[in-house]
Amino acid sequence: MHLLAIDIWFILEKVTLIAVIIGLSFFIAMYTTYAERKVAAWLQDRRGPNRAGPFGLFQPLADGGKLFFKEEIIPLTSNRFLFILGPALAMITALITSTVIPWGASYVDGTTQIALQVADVDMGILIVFGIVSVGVYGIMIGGWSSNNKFSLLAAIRGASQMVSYELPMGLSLIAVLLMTGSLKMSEIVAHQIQHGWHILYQPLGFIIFFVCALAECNRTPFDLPEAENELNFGYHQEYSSMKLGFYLFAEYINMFISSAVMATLFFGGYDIPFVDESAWGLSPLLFSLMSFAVLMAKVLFFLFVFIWIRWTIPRFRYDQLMNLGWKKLIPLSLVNMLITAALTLWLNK
Amino acid sequence: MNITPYIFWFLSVMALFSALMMVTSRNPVYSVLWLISTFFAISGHYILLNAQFLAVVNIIVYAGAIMVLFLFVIMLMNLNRETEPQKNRWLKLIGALAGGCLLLVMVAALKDAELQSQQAMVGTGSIGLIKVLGKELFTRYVVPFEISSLLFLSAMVGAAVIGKKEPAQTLKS
Amino acid sequence: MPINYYLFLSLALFSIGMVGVLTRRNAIIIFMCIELMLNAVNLLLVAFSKMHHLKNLAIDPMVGVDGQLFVFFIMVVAAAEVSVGLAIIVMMYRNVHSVDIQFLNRLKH
Amino acid sequence: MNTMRLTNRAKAVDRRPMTFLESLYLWSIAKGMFTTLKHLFRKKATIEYPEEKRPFSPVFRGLHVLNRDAEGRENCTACGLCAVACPAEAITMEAAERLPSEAHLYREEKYAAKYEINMLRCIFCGLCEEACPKDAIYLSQTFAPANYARKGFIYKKDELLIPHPIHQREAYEQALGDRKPATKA
Repeated sequence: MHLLAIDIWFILEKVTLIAVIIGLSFFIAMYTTYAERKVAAWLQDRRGPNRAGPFGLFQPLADGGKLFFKEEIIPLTSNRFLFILGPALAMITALITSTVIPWGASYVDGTTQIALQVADVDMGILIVFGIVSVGVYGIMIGGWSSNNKFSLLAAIRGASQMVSYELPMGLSLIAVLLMTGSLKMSEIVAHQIQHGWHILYQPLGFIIFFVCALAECNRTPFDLPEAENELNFGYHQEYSSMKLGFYLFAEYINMFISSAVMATLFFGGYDIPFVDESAWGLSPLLFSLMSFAVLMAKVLFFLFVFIWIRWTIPRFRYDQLMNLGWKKLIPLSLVNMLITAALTLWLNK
Repeated sequence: MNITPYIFWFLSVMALFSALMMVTSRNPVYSVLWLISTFFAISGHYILLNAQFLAVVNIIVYAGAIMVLFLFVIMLMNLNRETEPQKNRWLKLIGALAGGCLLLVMVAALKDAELQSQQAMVGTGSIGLIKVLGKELFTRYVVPFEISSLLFLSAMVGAAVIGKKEPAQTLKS
Repeated sequence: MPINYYLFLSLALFSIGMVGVLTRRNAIIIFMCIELMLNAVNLLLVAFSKMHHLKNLAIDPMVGVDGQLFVFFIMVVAAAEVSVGLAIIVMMYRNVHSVDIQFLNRLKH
Repeated sequence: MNTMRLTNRAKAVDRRPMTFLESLYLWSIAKGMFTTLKHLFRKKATIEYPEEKRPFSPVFRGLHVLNRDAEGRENCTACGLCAVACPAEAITMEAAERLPSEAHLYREEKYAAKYEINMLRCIFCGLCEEACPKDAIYLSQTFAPANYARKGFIYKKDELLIPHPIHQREAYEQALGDRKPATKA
């Protein structure tokens, strides 16, 4: 049981890493809300929030403060315990996924080696899938326990959307796994550093994965579960105060994590393209930090694309959404998988 | 100092407690949630046994897909505490007794079995890893694997056929 | 861990599932109890596979894989079973507006 | 086709069924994304109001101001022509006779003891300004601020009077705005 044997330094290292990652997730999620408003404004020739602090940089803090001090309403006929459990689950499942993502190159200095990854398990990407599939419960429990038929309908809408889009997501991923031959996130990145990014070999797979990521994060054009204006605000209709904040926040954290997953799976993780950065002879600390910064740059780019899409493309109708998922994306990803499998077989013969 | 036994006991208690709550809670939604908790405990056991693949698959398949289906059905039927059909008290007692007897008999029978001294390998061992399992699955067990895919297909078709509304009842939408 | 612990744990889980089947009338809950029983068996299978693995490690490093694959197949079958079973329950609910299995007694007449 | 063409931008609607490539929407999506991206770099249309104000047109008519002459004496003689001219009947006033000691306050012997304009009724037509023989009232470039009660919109004389040109030079200049009325000497 070497994994669970008590090693104080090991635990300290991991706890620090977890704390940093959670802090980072919160920070990024906070400023994604700000970026969302800013970019939305820019795309519409407006200026966006600029009153709180320089360039409106304190706007997320103000929003957070507002949410904290709002009155907390728990509907009388709701199921109290589950009503509180729902947002908590949404938040937890959003945060757990970050454990298996390699956030940067390992810090290697002589004998000490610190991986910038909480757990480099063999199941890496499968764990992400497991957690994502459990993430449905946050929505369903929240929607059901509100005891409101609109919340319930939105929750069911959201849950069936997430369940159906998990399939093409997994299938498009299999093509990637066929190329790397490992589910370990660190090995997937290492493979890309050696053989070039997966986006070059799997453009179709990436597009499918990206569309599914949009659907999993409930982002436009797939934001039916929470269409604010026309579908009654979705599963968190009865929520107020910080519980609502948790739901909204969890969505942004999901966005952040799925951007990180996409960057890791298809865009080489912390790799800088075209150059061999390990030959630059940087100090180990600088090297790790640089790789982390590179990953963050990719993540921020994806976050921008998420926002950009939201303010460009209109929402799907529900039947269109299901059609796209089941009748287009799944066959496409199956074809993609078959072609990849055949090519891998042929090339490795 | 080894924390494995503590984790084992924690997970076992969690599994048993959740299972009991699953059976005894009146509200079907609660039952589903308790069952999910049981599945998580069992997944924890799998991780403890280093059966990583099964642990994750257990979560994806059971917690992520099957229980979502259950929850769906229960929510759509709007089942709750009030509509829950109850057996009469004697039947319940007898059922519980019968289950208890089963447990008793099995425990009594297995108490002195010669497995007593055997140990299950905990924490190490590579047979639970996906590489090993996959190799075995696609070589020695490839026929059952393909058959199971056929089974899936037929289940899918079956569910679609059964779940489809009668043409007379279909609402034009 | 001694295999006994796993044995008795899964026996207890199995019995709880059994009690559930015997004491509940809601078809969905009964179905869930069956899932619980399957899971109890799965747990025991994995424990046994690890036991055999430990015992015969020197002879054959691959021994015990079958047990885990068996669990995998059980999960496959369970998933298939649930999809069909739930469809049947939904169908039953649509016809009699109840998930009470007592209603199915009518099939006798 | 006898219909009149209003613009040259009219286009016939293409009702052909979509080809396969079109039905993928890939090109349309890319085009849409590009359109929004272009707007990212456009000049922002927002004017940040309290700091930055839109310039008024020269004929803008805002809140009323009761004028003073260069020595700070009120111009108004309470003749009532503005009230008569007002189509919305927003103006009421009461006249009073100037006491000898008040010569530095009022320019003529008669002055308005009470002068009220109901800004809820006023339509900012500017007829009062045209009717005034003494150049005592004109419409400034400030516009009606918000208030919590109806009563707050009935502007009394002290709210209407322009600041004193000698004692409060700056406020006076500000109240005059760009449109300096030709003050009679």
